[in-house]
Amino acid sequence: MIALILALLSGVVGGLVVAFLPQTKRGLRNFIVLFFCTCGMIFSWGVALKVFAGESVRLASEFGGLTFSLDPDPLGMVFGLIASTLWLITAIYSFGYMDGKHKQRTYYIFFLISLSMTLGIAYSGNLVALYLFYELLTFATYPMVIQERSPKALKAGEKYILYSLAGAGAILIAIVITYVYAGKLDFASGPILAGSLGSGLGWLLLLFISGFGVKAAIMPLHRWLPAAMVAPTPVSALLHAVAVVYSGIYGILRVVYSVFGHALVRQLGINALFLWVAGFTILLGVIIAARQDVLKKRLAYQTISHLSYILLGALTLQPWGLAGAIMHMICYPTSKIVLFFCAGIISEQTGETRISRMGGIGWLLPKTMIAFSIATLGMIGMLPLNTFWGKYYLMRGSVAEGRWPLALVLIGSGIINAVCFIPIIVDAFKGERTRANIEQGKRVVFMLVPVFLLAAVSLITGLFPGIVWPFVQAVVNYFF
Amino acid sequence: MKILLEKLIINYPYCIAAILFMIGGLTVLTRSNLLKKLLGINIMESSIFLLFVAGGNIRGGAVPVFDKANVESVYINPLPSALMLTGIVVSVSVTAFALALIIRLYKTYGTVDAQRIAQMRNEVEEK
Amino acid sequence: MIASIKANLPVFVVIVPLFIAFILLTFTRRMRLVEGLVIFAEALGLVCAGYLAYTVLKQNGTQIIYQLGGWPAPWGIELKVGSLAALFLLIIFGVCFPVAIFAKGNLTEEVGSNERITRFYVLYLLLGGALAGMAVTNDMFNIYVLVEVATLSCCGLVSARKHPRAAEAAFTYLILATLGSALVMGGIGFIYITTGHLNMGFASQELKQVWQDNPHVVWMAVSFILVGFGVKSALFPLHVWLPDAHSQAPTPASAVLSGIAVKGYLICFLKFMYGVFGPELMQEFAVNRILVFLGLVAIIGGSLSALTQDELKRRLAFSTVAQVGYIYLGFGLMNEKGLAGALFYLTSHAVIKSTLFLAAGAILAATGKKKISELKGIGRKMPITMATFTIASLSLIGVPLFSGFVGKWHLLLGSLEAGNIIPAVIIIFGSVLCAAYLFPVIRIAYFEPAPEEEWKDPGLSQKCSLILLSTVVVILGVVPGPILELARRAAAELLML
Amino acid sequence: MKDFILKRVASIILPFVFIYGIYVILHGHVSAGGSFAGGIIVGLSFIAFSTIYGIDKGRAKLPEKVLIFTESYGTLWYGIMGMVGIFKGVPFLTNKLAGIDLGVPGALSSAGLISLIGLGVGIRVASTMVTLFFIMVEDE
Repeated sequence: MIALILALLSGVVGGLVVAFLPQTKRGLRNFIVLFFCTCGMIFSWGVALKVFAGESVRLASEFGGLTFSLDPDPLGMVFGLIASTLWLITAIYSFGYMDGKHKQRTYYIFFLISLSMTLGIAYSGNLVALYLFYELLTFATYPMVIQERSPKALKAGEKYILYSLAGAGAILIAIVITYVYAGKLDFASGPILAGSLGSGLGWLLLLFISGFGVKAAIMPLHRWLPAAMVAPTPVSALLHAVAVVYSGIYGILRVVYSVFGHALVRQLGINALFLWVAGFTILLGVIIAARQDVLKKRLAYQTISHLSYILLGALTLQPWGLAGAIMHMICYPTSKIVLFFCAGIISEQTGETRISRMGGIGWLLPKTMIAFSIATLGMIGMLPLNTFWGKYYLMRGSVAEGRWPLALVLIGSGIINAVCFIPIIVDAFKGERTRANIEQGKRVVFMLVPVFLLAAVSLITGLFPGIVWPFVQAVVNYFF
Repeated sequence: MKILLEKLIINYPYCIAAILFMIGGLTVLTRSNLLKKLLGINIMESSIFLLFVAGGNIRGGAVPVFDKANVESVYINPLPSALMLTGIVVSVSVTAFALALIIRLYKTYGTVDAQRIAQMRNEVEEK
Repeated sequence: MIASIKANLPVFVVIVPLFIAFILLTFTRRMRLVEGLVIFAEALGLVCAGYLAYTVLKQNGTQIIYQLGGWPAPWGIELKVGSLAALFLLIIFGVCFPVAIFAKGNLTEEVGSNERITRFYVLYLLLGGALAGMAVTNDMFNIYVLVEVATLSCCGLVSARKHPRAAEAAFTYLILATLGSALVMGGIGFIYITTGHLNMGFASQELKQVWQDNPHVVWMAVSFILVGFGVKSALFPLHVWLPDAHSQAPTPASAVLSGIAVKGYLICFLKFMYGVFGPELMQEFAVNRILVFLGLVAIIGGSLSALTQDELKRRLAFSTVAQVGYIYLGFGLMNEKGLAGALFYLTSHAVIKSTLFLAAGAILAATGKKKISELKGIGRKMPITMATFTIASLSLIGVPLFSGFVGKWHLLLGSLEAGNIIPAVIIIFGSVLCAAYLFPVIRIAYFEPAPEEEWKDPGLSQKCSLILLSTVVVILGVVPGPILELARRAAAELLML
Repeated sequence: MKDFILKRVASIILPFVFIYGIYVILHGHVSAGGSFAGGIIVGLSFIAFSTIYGIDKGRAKLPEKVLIFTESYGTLWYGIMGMVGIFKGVPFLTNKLAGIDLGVPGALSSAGLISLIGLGVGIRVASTMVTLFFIMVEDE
């Protein structure tokens, strides 16, 4: 219980501490950021131990006539662990990347606050709390999107806020409908709407999914994500490849498994629609990605594609599919963040953001490009990297559901991913090895350590998927 | 038709009230002279006073002052008239206040025409 | 002694501000005494209102009835303090008191000499007393007179600013508001002619029996009152006077005008619609559907107009138009949740909008910049003012844990209970638009580089008042319990009639 | 205004107008008219005086201080009369129930508090009319 509160508060408290710190004390500030991120992670693990041991960690209080409750279950815990761990790693990368940039203090304040909000989403025990943190996360991440303060950034920020608020609005309506319908909003006691059947429920599910789909960047609702790539790289990596978009994905998983329950969704029979939307997004996202020249944009569209992997797995409504979804949820960031981080290093060290001008860059930044290559394999979904397992379970799930074309979609997406990224690597090591290595200095060390850490993690978990499997199993057992 | 006309004639105070109300409303909304707008408001309020007082009237009723020597059976309802006295007071204060405002505007702009005032104000703001 | 004060509280809340207002002019020379008296009057009103609300909550449903002059209801004037009146009294004094603190020592620049300031305060107290009277009275003609007193005080408050534009705005306001009150008086006249009663309870009972004899007259009464109060409370197509009046008034006046004056007319409208005509007649004449429709139009129209304004105070004024739409929407839903939501929304908007206007006024006074685009970096220079502005904006947008969310939540519940999803969608769309017009202000204030000029937070009493109001905003969001309970009971009372 | 005849006539008539106004105020509860009408008559007598003899002389007769005083305390008088009921333990503005002798109907000293309240209202109305007149006429 205390660990839960501390995990939630560490970000906000850290943010406040940073806010009151003089701007000149960089070293102290970095230490504080690191400290509070570590706190968040440690306490999350503390909560996780209890939750996976089967204990209930519930915290509820009534505000404004509504009960807000925190009650992490295995799914929430997995999300919380991913978020808090990656937050720590990104913090280290930020120390390198943000060094010498302006508005650092604002950045770190909201960086820490966003941690709290993300954990809040993960641990929320009912829809009201989920909505609260979901809304707050939007506001907490907004300042980071407009970090550059350029007109382009401001415009992207506006887009981000309006898209998110509109999505949150749809969710609010859906929550109210659910409340009117079922009279309760807690996740803990099984699916909220289980056993009820009405003609409107399909629409309700559609409303929920389109609401959360904004943050999850499902295809017609994805426009804000490429625009938001004007943010600094750590933000793009953490928030727009993982935390924020995962909050949308997490919301959809919650809706499908905790609000409706997989049995009811199957009964409604509209999961097929969403499956095709997800499949469509997977293919189209990666195809658009292949046409982008700006590296970060390519990564952004690829994110859109990969997020739908998780959706696809979840919406097969099969244990294997869900296992694949969770597996992908855990494994995918380890590769994706590496790619983003590498893109950040490239643009910082060489000033290059366009792929067409990245020829021979491998000689300038050899370590970076090696990590980039490893992560690329991960994106394609090849052994020995961990994303292979996620993809494998996903395919198994879709075949079990009797929708084998989706398995083909996944394979096709892997091939297009390869088309997307292999040329970059080939180009990077083309030509004469004339130019000098510029991977030097303290900044680069700070940036490279997280990159290799994550690459190592993806290799190790790829070789020994048994490390991750207990978490996946816990979630699947919880829902099936 | 005949019944309608009869009704109209019997209820002539109400008809006059309606006509006055329309005249007043039209004056308020269409005239741009501030004084005329004020007059329109006054006409409108008078029409409502008429409505009230007519509502309290009883044909052939006596003045509602108690008189021992001459006890009548039917008195006119005095309440609407009393209420309208209050209404008139309110109307007077509105008029007084509006006149004060008009004087202030006239001193600033030298005109009591709403459109010209708006024009002059826009010119000042553009500068 | 105490017992007799308690027994006479319903009349005290009205006459204390009024009589203090009347003697205020004799103290023109001593400004501190004047300011002290005003704050004292509002504080006293707040205490009385608080005690009344407490009594009403404790008594569980019974209403306090007070017969002026000892005459019983059909003959005499009756004051009735139920949940609705208690709630509105709390709102009036809960807003007037902090605003009076804000006004302390801060009016010279906008209003002028001490004498003018004293007159401003006289009108300020008159407005408070008139609104309190509207809340408690149960007599229709009383409502008309008090509405007129409030209107005149409002116009006086607007014209108190020295700028000639203020006089122009006040004149437009005066003409349209008087048009509105003429309509209201006409409506009352029709009701009186039909029923022979001025007491709302008796008129309502009588109306239920006789309305079918003269349905056209009753229909006229309904439409006169709808349009009359619609003009006064700035229902969307009839709102033309509001942006000018509210943005040209001196800062404390803008706060009370947007915060409570408009709400007073809304409460009166509610009393007429539910208290006199009753839900059945409303349905008969389709008033509820008209209200929902107009509310939706107001939300969208007001928000879109607000988006196009670059002047901060005007943007806030248009936002009031949009928010009034939410309240009308709730009134038209005709169920307990929707009505309670509308009343709670009314409460929270009263506090939020006064905070916003006060903060905007403080910024205007410190910087002299009217336009939003000129307020770059103001958040750094005036941290407290901008922090309160941000809290209030978030609440207006409807972020959970702030008061706006609770109101919106109940409105959503109400509209879904009424079996209609369109209002729910529009409510949400409205809050997205609200974010679209308030968020840029916050962004410009915090995230854009500040110019060199030396801008500072306002003085101590202004800061106190801003902090007080924003605390209320947060408290209403976190523990809305008693207020929400009052709103619920008020809704139940209104629907029972 | 330098009109000799007007001034002479006014000097004869205006005192009576004033007295008549007072009469109407005091008889408000027993006959037609009342404190409002009477107050207006009183106020008009002063307004006529100021128009005929000049604003300055009018001002000298009724300085602003006096006007503010009568305006404020005329209304307060109403309140105090209303409070009589409260002190006696009955509602605000109560007349008979507060134990006040109502006298013989039709007589001048009848109707208890009503005549007293009427006095306050009359004073207030008169001074308000004069104030309004001065505000309109004078430059700011």
